[in-house]
Parts: sequence; C-alpha cells; structure tokens
Amino acid sequence: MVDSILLNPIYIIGIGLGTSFILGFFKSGRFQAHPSAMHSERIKTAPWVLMIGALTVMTFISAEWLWSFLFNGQLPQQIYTAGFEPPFSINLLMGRNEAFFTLMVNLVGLLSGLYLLDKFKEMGTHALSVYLVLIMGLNGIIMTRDIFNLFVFLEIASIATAGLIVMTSDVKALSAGFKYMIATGLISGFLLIGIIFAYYFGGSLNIDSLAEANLTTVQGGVFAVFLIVVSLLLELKPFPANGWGIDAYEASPVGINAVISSASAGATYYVLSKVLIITDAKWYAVTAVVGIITFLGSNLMGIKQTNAKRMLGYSSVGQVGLLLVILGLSEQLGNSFKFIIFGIMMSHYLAKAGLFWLVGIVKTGILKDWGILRKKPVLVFFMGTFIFALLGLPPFPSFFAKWTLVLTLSAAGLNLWVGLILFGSLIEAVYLFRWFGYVLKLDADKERSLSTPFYRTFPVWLFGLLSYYIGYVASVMVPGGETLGMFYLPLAFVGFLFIIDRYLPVWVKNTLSMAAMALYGWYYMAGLSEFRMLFAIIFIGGGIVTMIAGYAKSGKRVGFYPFVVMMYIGLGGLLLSENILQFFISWELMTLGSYVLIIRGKKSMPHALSYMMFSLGGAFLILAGFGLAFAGSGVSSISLDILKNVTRYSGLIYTFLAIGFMTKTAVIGLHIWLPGAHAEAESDVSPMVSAILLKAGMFGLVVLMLAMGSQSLGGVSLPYLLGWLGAITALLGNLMAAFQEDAKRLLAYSSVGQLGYVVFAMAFMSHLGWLTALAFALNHFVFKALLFLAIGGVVMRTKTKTMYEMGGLIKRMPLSFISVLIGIIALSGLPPLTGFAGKWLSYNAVIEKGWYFQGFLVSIAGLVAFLYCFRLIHVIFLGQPKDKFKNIKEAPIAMLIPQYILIGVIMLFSLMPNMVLKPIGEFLVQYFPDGALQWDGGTAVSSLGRWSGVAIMNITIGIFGTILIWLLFMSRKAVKVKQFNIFYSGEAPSRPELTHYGYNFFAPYKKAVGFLVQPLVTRFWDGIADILHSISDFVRRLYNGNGQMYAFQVILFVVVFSIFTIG
Amino acid sequence: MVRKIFVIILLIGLGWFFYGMADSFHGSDSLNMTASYYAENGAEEVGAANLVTAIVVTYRGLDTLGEVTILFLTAAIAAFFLKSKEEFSKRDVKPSSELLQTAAGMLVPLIFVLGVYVFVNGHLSPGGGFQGGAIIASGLVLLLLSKPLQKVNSRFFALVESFSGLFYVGIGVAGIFLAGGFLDNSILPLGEFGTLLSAGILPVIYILVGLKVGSELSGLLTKFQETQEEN
Amino acid sequence: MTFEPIQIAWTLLGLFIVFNVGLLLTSTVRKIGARVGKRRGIRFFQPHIDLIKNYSFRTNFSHGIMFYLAPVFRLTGGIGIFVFMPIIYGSAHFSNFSFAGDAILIMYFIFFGTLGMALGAGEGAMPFSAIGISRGLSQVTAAEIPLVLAFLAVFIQNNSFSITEIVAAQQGGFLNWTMFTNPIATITAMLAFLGAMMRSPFDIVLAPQEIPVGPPTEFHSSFLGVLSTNRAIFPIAKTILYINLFFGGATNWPVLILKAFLLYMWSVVVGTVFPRFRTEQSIRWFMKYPLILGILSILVLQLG
Amino acid sequence: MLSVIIIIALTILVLAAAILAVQTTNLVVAVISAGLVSLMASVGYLFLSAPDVAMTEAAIGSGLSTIIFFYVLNRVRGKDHG
Amino acid sequence: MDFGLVAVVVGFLLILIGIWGILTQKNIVKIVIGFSIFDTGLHAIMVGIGYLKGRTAPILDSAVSPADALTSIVDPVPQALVLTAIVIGLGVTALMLAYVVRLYDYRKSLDISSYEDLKW
Repeated sequence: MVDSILLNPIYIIGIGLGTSFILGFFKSGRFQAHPSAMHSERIKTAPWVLMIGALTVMTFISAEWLWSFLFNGQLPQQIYTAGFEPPFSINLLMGRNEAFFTLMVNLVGLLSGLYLLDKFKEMGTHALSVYLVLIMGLNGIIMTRDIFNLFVFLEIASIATAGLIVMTSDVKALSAGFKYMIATGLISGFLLIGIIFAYYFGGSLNIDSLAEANLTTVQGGVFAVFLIVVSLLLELKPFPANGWGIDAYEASPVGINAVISSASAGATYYVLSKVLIITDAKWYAVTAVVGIITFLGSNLMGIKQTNAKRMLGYSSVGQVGLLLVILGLSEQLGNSFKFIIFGIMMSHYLAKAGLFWLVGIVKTGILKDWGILRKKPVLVFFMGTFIFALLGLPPFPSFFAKWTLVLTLSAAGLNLWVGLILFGSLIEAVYLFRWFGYVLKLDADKERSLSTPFYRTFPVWLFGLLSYYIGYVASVMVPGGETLGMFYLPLAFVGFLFIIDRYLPVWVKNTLSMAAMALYGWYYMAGLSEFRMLFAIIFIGGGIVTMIAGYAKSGKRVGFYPFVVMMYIGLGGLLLSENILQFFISWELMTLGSYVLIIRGKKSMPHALSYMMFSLGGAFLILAGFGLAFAGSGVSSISLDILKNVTRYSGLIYTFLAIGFMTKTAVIGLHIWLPGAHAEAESDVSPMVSAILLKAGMFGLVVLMLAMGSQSLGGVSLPYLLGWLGAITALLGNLMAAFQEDAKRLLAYSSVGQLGYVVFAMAFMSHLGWLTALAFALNHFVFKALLFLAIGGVVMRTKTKTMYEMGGLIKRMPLSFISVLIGIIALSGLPPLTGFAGKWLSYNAVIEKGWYFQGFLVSIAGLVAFLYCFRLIHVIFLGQPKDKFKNIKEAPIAMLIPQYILIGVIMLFSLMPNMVLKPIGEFLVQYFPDGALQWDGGTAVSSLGRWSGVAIMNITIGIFGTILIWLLFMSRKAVKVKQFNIFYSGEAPSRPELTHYGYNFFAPYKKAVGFLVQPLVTRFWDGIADILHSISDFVRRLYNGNGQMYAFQVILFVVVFSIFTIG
Repeated sequence: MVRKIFVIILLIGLGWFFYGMADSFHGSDSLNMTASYYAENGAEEVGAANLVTAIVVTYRGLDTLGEVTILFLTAAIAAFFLKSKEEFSKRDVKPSSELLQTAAGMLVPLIFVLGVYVFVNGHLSPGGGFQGGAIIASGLVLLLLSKPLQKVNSRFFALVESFSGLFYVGIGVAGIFLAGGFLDNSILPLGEFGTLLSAGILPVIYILVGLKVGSELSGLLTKFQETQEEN
Repeated sequence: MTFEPIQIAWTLLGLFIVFNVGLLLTSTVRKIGARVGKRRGIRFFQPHIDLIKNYSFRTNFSHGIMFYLAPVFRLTGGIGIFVFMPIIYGSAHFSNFSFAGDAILIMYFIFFGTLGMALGAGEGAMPFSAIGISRGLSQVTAAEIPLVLAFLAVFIQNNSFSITEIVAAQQGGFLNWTMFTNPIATITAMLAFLGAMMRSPFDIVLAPQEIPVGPPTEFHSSFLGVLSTNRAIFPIAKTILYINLFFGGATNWPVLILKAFLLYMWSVVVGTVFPRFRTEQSIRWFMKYPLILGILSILVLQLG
Repeated sequence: MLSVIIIIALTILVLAAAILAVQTTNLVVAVISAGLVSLMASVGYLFLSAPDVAMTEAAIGSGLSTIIFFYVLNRVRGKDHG
Repeated sequence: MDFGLVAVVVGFLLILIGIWGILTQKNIVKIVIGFSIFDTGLHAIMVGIGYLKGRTAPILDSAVSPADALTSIVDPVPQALVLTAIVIGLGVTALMLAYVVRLYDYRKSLDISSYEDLKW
C-alpha cells in the first residue's frame, strides 16, 4: 500500500506548480541575441536542476503508485480536495489507469526535460516554468474527475503548449502557435458550452455523477454530450480538422513535440476514454468512426511529407486515430481491450518520443539529409527499433496488441474494421520505411557532424531499451504468450550479436553465427519430420552453406550478422510453430531480418522499400486470414489446427493466406519487389534471399493447403486459380529473365519463374504434384544458391552486374564457370542432372490431373529458361574477354567452397534421386494416397512412364567420356591460341568490345513476344502508388496554412459531426 | 466573397445547432442537487457569506489554482517572448502631462487600496482575488501612463507572484496534513460567520490569489508596455 | 527390363546403321537438289569421305576447354536421343536403353546437344557464332512450343509417356497411326518439325550467305568431324522419334529407313518451295498457326 | 418592467456593438466596441443576480483586455494598418 | 420574460458573431477581437444557465439568511465557473495579442494570410 499522506498523488500537481512558482525567484534568462544578459553557467543550470528534481519526484510518485497497483494489490484511491466529498468538490482519482498514464506523462516529461538541457539554458527560467506546468497540467487532466476542472487543466496544457511552440522563436513557429491558439480557443469554447449544458441537464460537474444522470436520455442533454465529445475529439486532432495540430508538431522544438506526441496525446486520449462514460454506445461507435477516418487520412497525408517533424506529426495523429478506434470498439473487444490499448499506446509512446528526440539529434527535418545518422550506428539501431515498434512488428508491444486486436475483431465479426486498420497500417509503413531507407542509404553530408551529448542520447537509449522490455511484457501477457519460449534463446543470441557487432571482425562473427545456427538446427529442428524436416534442411542447412561465403568479406560488416541470424530464426520458427501466433511472429522476424539484409545492397533502397511493402501487405493478409480462421473455426484456440476446422469464411481465409504467402514466393502480380531486391543485394545475401527465403512462402502454402485442402470462392476452385497463376508466373518470369541485361536480375526473374512452377505444382493437390513441387523446391534451392554465389563471385571481381560488359571470363575464372555450367544445366532441367526430375514429375502430374494448358505454359517456360540460362553463361564467360578484366582473379575461395558443396549435392541428387524423392513420397502418401510413384530400385515408375536417374547418368557419362577421349586423342597436339586468332575475313577486330555479342541477346525474341513482358504489373502498382500520392497531395491542400481555414475546418467538423450524430 | 458565403452557410448550420440547444433550455425553478448543497451547507461548512467565493476558493479550489496558473503561464510566456529593451535609457518618449502625473500620484495609491479591499473582503461581498487583482493592475496602468520614463521593476512582480503562488500551494498541501485534504479550508477555525476574520483559510487564499493575479496581470501589462518602446 | 552388357553391342550396331543412313540421306538430298538444278551433284559416299578426311586432319588450334566440350556435348546429345529410344518395335535387340526413360527424357535430351554446341561456339569467341546461336536458340525454342502441344496430345491420347506403348497402340494397320487418329496433332508436329530441321524457310540460323563464318568455320578437323557425325545421327534420331510418335513406328529396318527418308524429304520439299524467314518472323509464325493447331489438338482430345 | 426594457435595450446594444466590432475596419473603433460588449454584458450580469461576475467582467473583460488591446494597437498601428 | 433565456440566446448570437469575425476578418487583431466576443458570449450563456427567475445573488447577508438560501438565491456554481472562465479568457487573449505583436515584428503585417509558412 502506498502511504497516502507521503505519496499523495496531489503532490504531483503540488510539486509541479510549487516548483514552477519557485522558478520565478530566479532571474530569467534571455535569448541568445542578447549575450549581455547571459548569466553564468551555474546560475543557469540551477533552475534546470530544480525542474528535473521536481519531475523526478513526480515520476517517482506515479511509478510508486503503479507499482503498488500492479504488485501490492493497491485499490484505487479517491483524492478529495477541500475536504469535501464529490460531487460537491473536485476530486481526483488515482487508479491503475491513472497511475499508468501519469507515469507515462511524467517519464517522458522528465526525459525530455533532460534532453532539452541546452535549449532551456538558452531560453531561461520562464521556459522551464511553462514546461513544468505543462507536465503538471497533463497529470491533472488524467487524474481529475471533475469536468470543469478538466477544462481548466486542458486550457493549462494547451496554453503551455502554445507557449512552448514559440520557444524556437522563429516566425514559422509563431504563426503555427497562433493557429494553434485559434483552433484550441474555439475548441475549448465548444467544450465549455458543453460543460455548462451538461451541468444544467445533469446537475453536477462530477463525471461519475453525470454518468448516473444518463444525459443522452435527457432531451437536450444529448447536445451537451455532443459538444463535450466533439471537443475532446477535436483536441485529439481528428482528420481532417487537424491542420493546426500538424503545424504545431512541425513548429515546436523537438523535445517539446516528443511531449506533445507521447504525453499530451496519451493524456487527452485517456480523458476521452473516461468522459465517454457519460455517453452511451452510440458515441463509442462515433468515436471509432472518427478514429478510423483519422487513422487512414493522416497516414495518407504522411506519404507526401518531406519533413520529419511534420511526417511524425501525421503519424502521431494517425496513431491516436487508431487508439480512438480501439476505444470506440471497446465494448466489442471485451477483455482484450486493455491489453490492446496498452500495447498500441506503449509503442506509440516510446517510439514517437524516441523518434522526435532523434529529430533533434540529427538537427534537420529534411528526410533526405538523414543519412548523417549513420555516424552513430547505435542511434540507427534505435531508430529502427522505434519504427518497427510503431508499425507493430515483433517483438514490440504493438505487435501483440495488433495481433490481439485483429483476432478479437474478427471473432466479433468486425471484418471491415480489420481491413481498414490493416490498410492504414500499410500506408503508415510506406513513409516510415521510406524514411528508414533514407537513413540507411542516402549519402550524408560529410561536413556536418553529429553531436550526441549524453543528455540527448540517454532518453533515446532508455526508450529504445524499454521498447524491448515492454515488448517482452506484452509477449507474456498475450494469449498464447507462454508458447513463445522458443524464441527467447535464439533472440538472446541475436541481442548478443548486436552487442559484439561493432567490435569483432567478420570471420569471428561468421563462425559464431554458423555455429549458432548449427546448434539451433540441432536442438530445435532435430525432432521435426516430414515437410518440416525437409524445409529445415533447406533453411538451416542451406543457410549454413551459403554463409560460408561470408568469409570472403573483410572488415567488421556491422549490422549484418544479427539480421542474418534473425532471418534464420524466423525461418526456423515457421517450422517449429504450433500455433498461429508463433507462426506469425516467425514470419515477421524473417521479414524484418531479410529487409535489413536486402537494404544493405548498394542501390537497393527503393527495392527494399517495395520488398517491405509487399511483405507487410502480405503479412497483413496473413494476419487477416488468421483472424478469420480464428473466428471461423468456432473454437477459441490459436493452434494452427484451427485451419482444419474452419466452418465459415473458408474461401476468404484461403484466399488471404494464399495471397499473403505468395507475396513471398513472388507470384506474378506480386513479384515486382523481387528482381530489384535480389539483384541489388550483396553477393552472399542474394543466395539467401533468393534460394532460401522464397521457400518460406512455399512452406506457408504447404501448411495452408494441407490444413484446408481445396476451397473455392464464389464458385471458383482456388487451387485451380493457383494453378493458372503459377503457370503464368512461370512463363512470364522466365520470359522477363531472358530479356535482362543484368546478371543478378536475370537470376532474380528466374526465381520468380521457378517459384511459379512450385505454386503450379502445389495447386495440383495430388501426390505427384506435391512431389514435383518439393523436388522443384529442393532443386531450386541448390542451383539458385549455386548460381547466385557464382555470379556473386564474378560481380565481386568485375564490379559490374551488366553482362555484356563482361565476356570471356572462362579463362580467368574457370571454377566459377564450371559452377555456372552445372547450375544452368540443373536449372534448365536437362537430363542427366537433377533438374530433369522436376520436369519429368511435372509432366506426369499434368497428364494425370488433366491441366494440359497450364502444363503447356510451364513447358514453354522451361524452354525460355533454356534461353536465359545460355545467355547467362555465354555472355559472361564466353566470347571475347575485355581488356579491363584481363587480370582479374578467380572468385575468393570462401565463395567457391559453398559452390562446390552445392555441386556435390546436385551430383548426388542426380545420381540417386530415389534417395530424396522416395522418402518424400512415403510421407506424402499420408496426405495424398492416390497416384504415388513406384520405385524400382533407382528407377521411378509412374502410371505413364519411367525414369531412371542412375541409368541416364551412367549412359550419358559413358557416351560423353568416350567421345571426349576420342576427340582429345585426335587433337592431342592442339594448343590454345590467342584471343583474336579467329577467322574474320582476314582482319582481326581491334577491340574486344566489338567482337562480343551480348547486348539484347535475344533481340528477335523480344521483337516477337516482347509484348508479353510489358511491365504491366509494375505499371499497375506504380499506378496505385501514384493514385495514393495524388490523393495525398490533393487532400493535403486542405492544410493551406491559413489559420482561418483551420478554424473553418474545426467548426465544419462540429457542424458535420452534429448532422451525422444528432441531426 | 465565395469564402463569406461558405462561412454564412457554416454559421447557419451552427446556428441551427445552437437553436436546438437554446430550445432545450427552459430555465429552472429550483436549484439542482449541487447548487442546493452549496446553498444549504456552504455557509456552515466554509463560513463564507459569498457563496460564489466559497465555491471558487474552497469547493472548486483546484480550479482556481489552475486558473492562476494560467495567468502565470501567460505572464511567463509573454515575458519570455515579448523581449524587453535592455537599453532603457535610449528611448525617446514624450513625458506625459503634468496633470496626469499629479492625478496619478494621488489616484494610484487609492486604487491599490481599493484593490486590496476588494480581495480582502472577497468572502463577504461581491469581488475577490480576481477582481482585486485586476483593479491593482489597472492602477499600475495609470502609473505607467503617467510616468513612462520610470522603469517598472518587473522583478518585484515576479517575486510577489512566486511567493503568493508558493504560499497558495503550500496552504493546499498543509490541508493534507492538518485537515481533510488538499486545499481544505478548515485548517484555520471558521470564525464567526460574516466577519472579516472568518471562513477559515479562505480569505488568506483569496488574498494570495489577489496578490498573485495582481502581480501577474501587472507583469503582463508591463511586458506589453515595454513593447511600446521598440520601434 | 534390366541392363545386360550385350545390349551395348546391339545399340552400337543400331547406331552404326543410323549413322550410315544419315550420311547417305544427306548426300541423297543434295543429289536430288542438284538434279533438280540440272547439276550432277555429289557422290553418294561424299559425306563419308568428307568425314574421314576431317578425322584424319590434325589440328594444333584450340580456343580452350569449352571448345573441346562443345562437339562432345553435341554428339552426346545426338547419340543420347538415339540410345534412349526404342528403334524397332517388338525387337528385343533394338530397343536400346529405353528402359532408362521415356519420351519426356528424349524431349529434354534434345537440348543437351544444343546447349553444348552453343557453348562451344561461344568459346570460339567469334561474334557471328554468338549471333547464330542467338537466332538458333530463339527459333528452336519457338518451334518447340507447338511441338510440346503435339507431344502432349499424343501423351494424353495414349495416357503414356512410354514410346514403346505409344507405338504399340498404333499397330494393326496404318489407320491406327496417330497421323490418322489425331491428325491435328500430327500436322502441328510436322510444322514444328520444319523448325527443328533448320531448312528453309527456317535456315537463317545457318545463314550460309550472310554469315559465312561461325561454328562450321571455327571448328575444323576432328572437331568438325565430331560435329558432322552428329549431323548424320541427330536428324535421323529425331525423325525416328516422330515416326514412333506419329507414324506407327517401325517393325523392321527397311520400314524405318523408308519412313525416315519420307519425313526427311518433307522438310526438303518445303525448304525448296518457301523463302527464308527472318528470326522474329519465324517465331511469330510458330506462334500463329502451329500454336493454334496445337491447342486445337488438345481441345479435341479434351472435349472428345 | 423597467428591467425588461433595460434588458431589451442592452440586448440590442450588445449585439450592435458586437457586429460593429467585427465589421468595422477601424481597429480603434473595433477595440472600443468589443470593450463595450463586455461592459454591457457586465451590466446584464447584474440583472442576472451575478455581481461577482459583473465585477470581474467589467474589470477584466472590458478593462484590462481593452488596455492590452490598446497597447498592441499602439504598437502596430501607423505602419500599414489604421 | 426569462432573463436567463435571453442571456443564453444573446450568448449564442455573440458566439456566432465572434466566429463570423474569426472566420472572415483578415486582420489578426480583428480575429482576436472576434475571440473576445466569442468569450463574452460564452460567459453570458453560463451566467444565463445559472439564473433562476426572481432570485437574488448568492451572497448571504442580512437580506438572505443561510436558512432560506435554498429558495432565494440563484445558482452560484455557474457564476464560480464564469469567474474562472473570464480569467482564463483574459490569459488566452493576452497570449494571442502577444503573438500578434511578435508576428508583426517579423513580417510587419497583420494579414493572417501572411502567416501560412507551415502547410501541407
């Protein structure tokens, strides 16, 4: 129990006020413009120390209360003023919520106070008083239970805010402050009318008494309720009547807008939530509607912003909108309401304050100048933390909150809300990730330095670390949180990697990471079976093999290994998941890790952004799908098995999940992120993201299809659609690959095509189909990793990815050449190598299923694959070597080792396909008993034909060897001739550039079928982006900067709102 | 013009809404629950004849504290960003007329006394801290008008303001220890109803409020006065 | 069916026959062409002589490892098609190594040689070779598009990939041939066949006038010998595939050779009648009528 | 009855002064009118049995506010606005 | 005639007039004047709400004894609130005027459309 005398919550107010009055004893400091008035350092610091002391005590009191509420079973306490009981005197309440919110306010107040040290020194004691009063006022807003008293505290807060806005003392801030005053003046006027009418109709000013008075049932009382609600909503800056608020965000000094965003918004939000008890259900619904409009509208506005503060302002308003939605739907959310609010609120609070603080450290609002933050990698880390937290990615509290929100809303049948919330979140992600991309990629101004005094970085550190801690707390609280233990140890290792990241050389970290992954695989994956085991081999085994290439790097490679390991943990987590929560967390972890890996590439900024957008879009669809499944299964369980028991919405669930997973497999239409992302990534990242990561989507499809079988939507069989989609993807992906000039892009498009095969084959929902798909998947992993590594090695040496600039490299890089040769033979499915297995199986499956035309498309895709395969090897390795690459070396040994391991795998698989395919077939029989493949030793026998890998291999090698020996014998005297010793009508060309035919290699093809590869999809998505941007640009003209316009909007909001609610 | 038409349409909408509100207002025949309580118990519990004062200072004392805080804020903000001329001597202002100066010399002390009277008697008669404070401030205006050359000591106002504010908060906190809660009136005996020294701590508070409001308003005015010289 | 070493001998025998037939067909075709042009033409054994001559040359001229591998790939491709295919229906000796795979294997093995050739030509570093390859690959893959449809139609019709089974289904009179049971597929296949044979109008790949150099010039002596060997075997092997799938197969050597000759002549006749296409023209051509016919052939099966 | 007449007169005057205050282009007139609105309102409050409010409105609303307005007017007038 | 109702109606009208001023006047001093009229309207409404017909001020003196206060005084609560509101209104007005002065210092203009620096 808290001592109610010594730690009376009223002291928060008393101390705040008293200290600011004491500050009046100090001589006021003045502007810098008057240096004569500057006082000595110590005198200037003393008031600041006093204020910090006061804030510390205030923080301590609310912390103490929260502590006793949480752990000592403290009961809520009423604080009566003037010694009389409410409703006749003003009373305050200190309950669990109040303790929580005041702690939030005071903590951010304290830290911002710390952060603003030099600013305060410059501005003097008046500013300190005003600041302290602001914090005090916010505390009052939270605790008071009297509605007029609330008005007074709101006025205090808004006047103090207006005062602090002008602390920057430029004309922009002044005009913003003036607009802010006009708007808040009007709003508080309306609030006052509402209050006095509430008093008239309810006979009291006490909120609890007013609640008993049932104002909404009194004729006329509804006006009072309307005005109170609308003014409080307006205080929360609802879209579109919020231009004044946005300007204020932009104009106010950075420490201050941290307070406005985190603390004021939180406090005002809490006020609304406590005042809403005087209303009825209708007003909750109204709040939710206003909230969603604000959430969507503000985030839309955010897209067009170029100034960090303004953008964060929009984001803040949007987040508050989301909180309003949740508040408005609190009835439907039931028991989860508090948890959801807690999660979203905490994330917003920590992240927004942190980001605003960072704005002050970077000292510029211009987003494109933010590259300078890279001088302090720790701050970049925290910035990422905040952005991820804001967007609801794990392991941050908002993730768990959004998760619960979606599940609960779905269970309540509020699917439209789910859709809108997720859509808004996606828009928000657009600009936040774009910003993060700028930070990570754009060149910094070399001249500028980044000053990071302790008092500025400390708050950022604290809130950054708190985000993780609160995330942990939320993860324990979320239903199903007890099953998240599987992430703790692996993620702890990621944390460890972060800590050592800046100190150890790359080979140490590479070794550590590989060892960790091996252990991870050993301890966590050993018990897996069937599909999961198969994918574990690809994910973890493949991951380790590709990581060998990391030894080729030198230096420290800061910011690489934690994310690699995180990605693999995510991938592994997918396999270990038993419930949808684990699955979704893993999915997001994987996305996060891979995003950072992808953006590390030199030119990958836009591609990483589109990767993230598609991934998040996909993740949200998955989330929506899980939500529907949770609702549709009828059992309140989060086990993955609910997918099997779905009784409602099954078509929708299937569609959502399938599309969500297919954003990762990059099916046509959702593929535009892939080529850039894979092509621009670093040479050892490309194989990871292309060969391994894409399989995550496939695994998702496996889980989905096994659980739900075939579903249909609107009478159309979804697997049938998937089949077509996969086939078209295969064809178009390969065609596009054939026309690339960029080697890695070619491989990337090839991945699109290959994954098209996989989707196509899975859609068969038959034994052979799935066997095909799995064979494809394994093969694709092996040869794509091989090719990307080999090409990566070449690119590393030549420093270019454009194929026609290379040529003749076979002489310099023979080992890489062999890798590529084996790789393309496997890829194009030529016998005797392993790729043929997939082809053969797919023909069997096609005939068996009767999907002839789809099969036909896939066959053509195979032919086209042949084209680009040849192009890849020819243009890079054959032809005339260029002068500038005359002396380049073979790829580093570290890159070659994994390549030859993979070649070994290919050879083994080619010789003994039964070794792999037979066990797969055996477990597939459980799911698809019909049409299984028979094995006659090493020969596969289907109802249609037969295929003996061993025999083909042996015969081919026999013929090949014989002829080779014969030829070698015949031309045993031949020696290699010089480069230009070719028959050229007697004239040797002088430049190798003239003799290397590599550009637009398949020109005739392009002429003939180029119309098929028009970038329609890209144009479609660009169009969507353009439309969003145009809407954003158009709507933001509302905010024309004119104070009267803003006032007009505020009043219009009131009028329109009244028409909709009581009119 | 288009803009005005829009505004007119908007105001018609708002007017229609206000019409609805005014229409729902029928006046009252008797005091409502809260007001009745004050009417019945105010005199007894607080001991102030002026019920408005009783409410303002005691029952809703926190509001008043907030309100003086707002004035404090305003004064602080104005002081903060209405920058004063440091070089006071340089200004070139016509001295005001002899008559005004003499009148001011006589009137200002009277006005100050009146102001003090108003807030000392706030618990008995109409008026109180705010009104008294405002009167004091108006006296200051007269002073400023008559003697523009005289440098007004804004430090003095600041000190008075801080002292009274601090005492106010201090009394409030003392209520927690000595009586029923923050700003409890009964830490002093209520005294005899209707006399100057009655109503517990209320008069003291109102005096502090008066001092505070007066000094804040004066400070504010001084700041605005000081801007006059910047040209 | 299990593997017995003696099969190697029988396969080699078959290979030898096919090899000679291929060479003779080449000379016959040229002779016919010459006679039509009122010339004498080459001797029937001229290809044999050329081949022997090529093999007996000794070269000291090489462009590197791939230069060796290309002809090897090429010939392996040609021989591979042959050895994985049953030649004579019902003959235990001339079923070759068809136990190892089926028609799908052969479809894909065709590309084995193509790839090797292309690689070798690339290694020769002659830019015209690369142009030729670009054209060749484009055209071959385009020609394969209708071909795949035609093959699919046959597979669907017989519900099998096994060439032996497909041939078996065509026994008992020529009306059982796919040619008559599924004429559309056959027409499609024959149109696609033209593209694969690289004769006019689809001979721009070799383009003897415009591109006087390229693989045939860079490769010489025994390299060229290996390639020429393949030119004898490969077309015949491919023709045999068509015979097996569409024309009832063959139960003895004379029938096989007759059918092969007729099929071969089909491309020759067309070639003498039609002028040459540019590459993109030929691609477009394959994507028009043959493609439509191919789709039709499958539709007929699906609906019928 | 007298009070009713006074109230009606006050009402009309208040509204007229208010309209004048917002419509006139002369800032001095506007400020004075606004002060008048307050002053008449404070008279009205007396009729509404609110002497405290009346005093406050008179001292603050019509008194101090107007003074501050004039300080500001003095500060900004004569340069580009009347 | 109910003076309370009159005060409420006049208050609403003043509010409308004030808003008219705020929304249509270009001069920022006029906007602030609009505000002060808006505020006056608010206060009038509040006082009007607390008025009870025929009752006296809520001051207990010789005329009104504490015993019959219940039946003879008007509602003191709105009056108390108005006191607070007036002082707050003064604070807001003063602050706005301070803004006016500072804005004027920067741009030498009183036109609100000169201060559209932050937008979109």
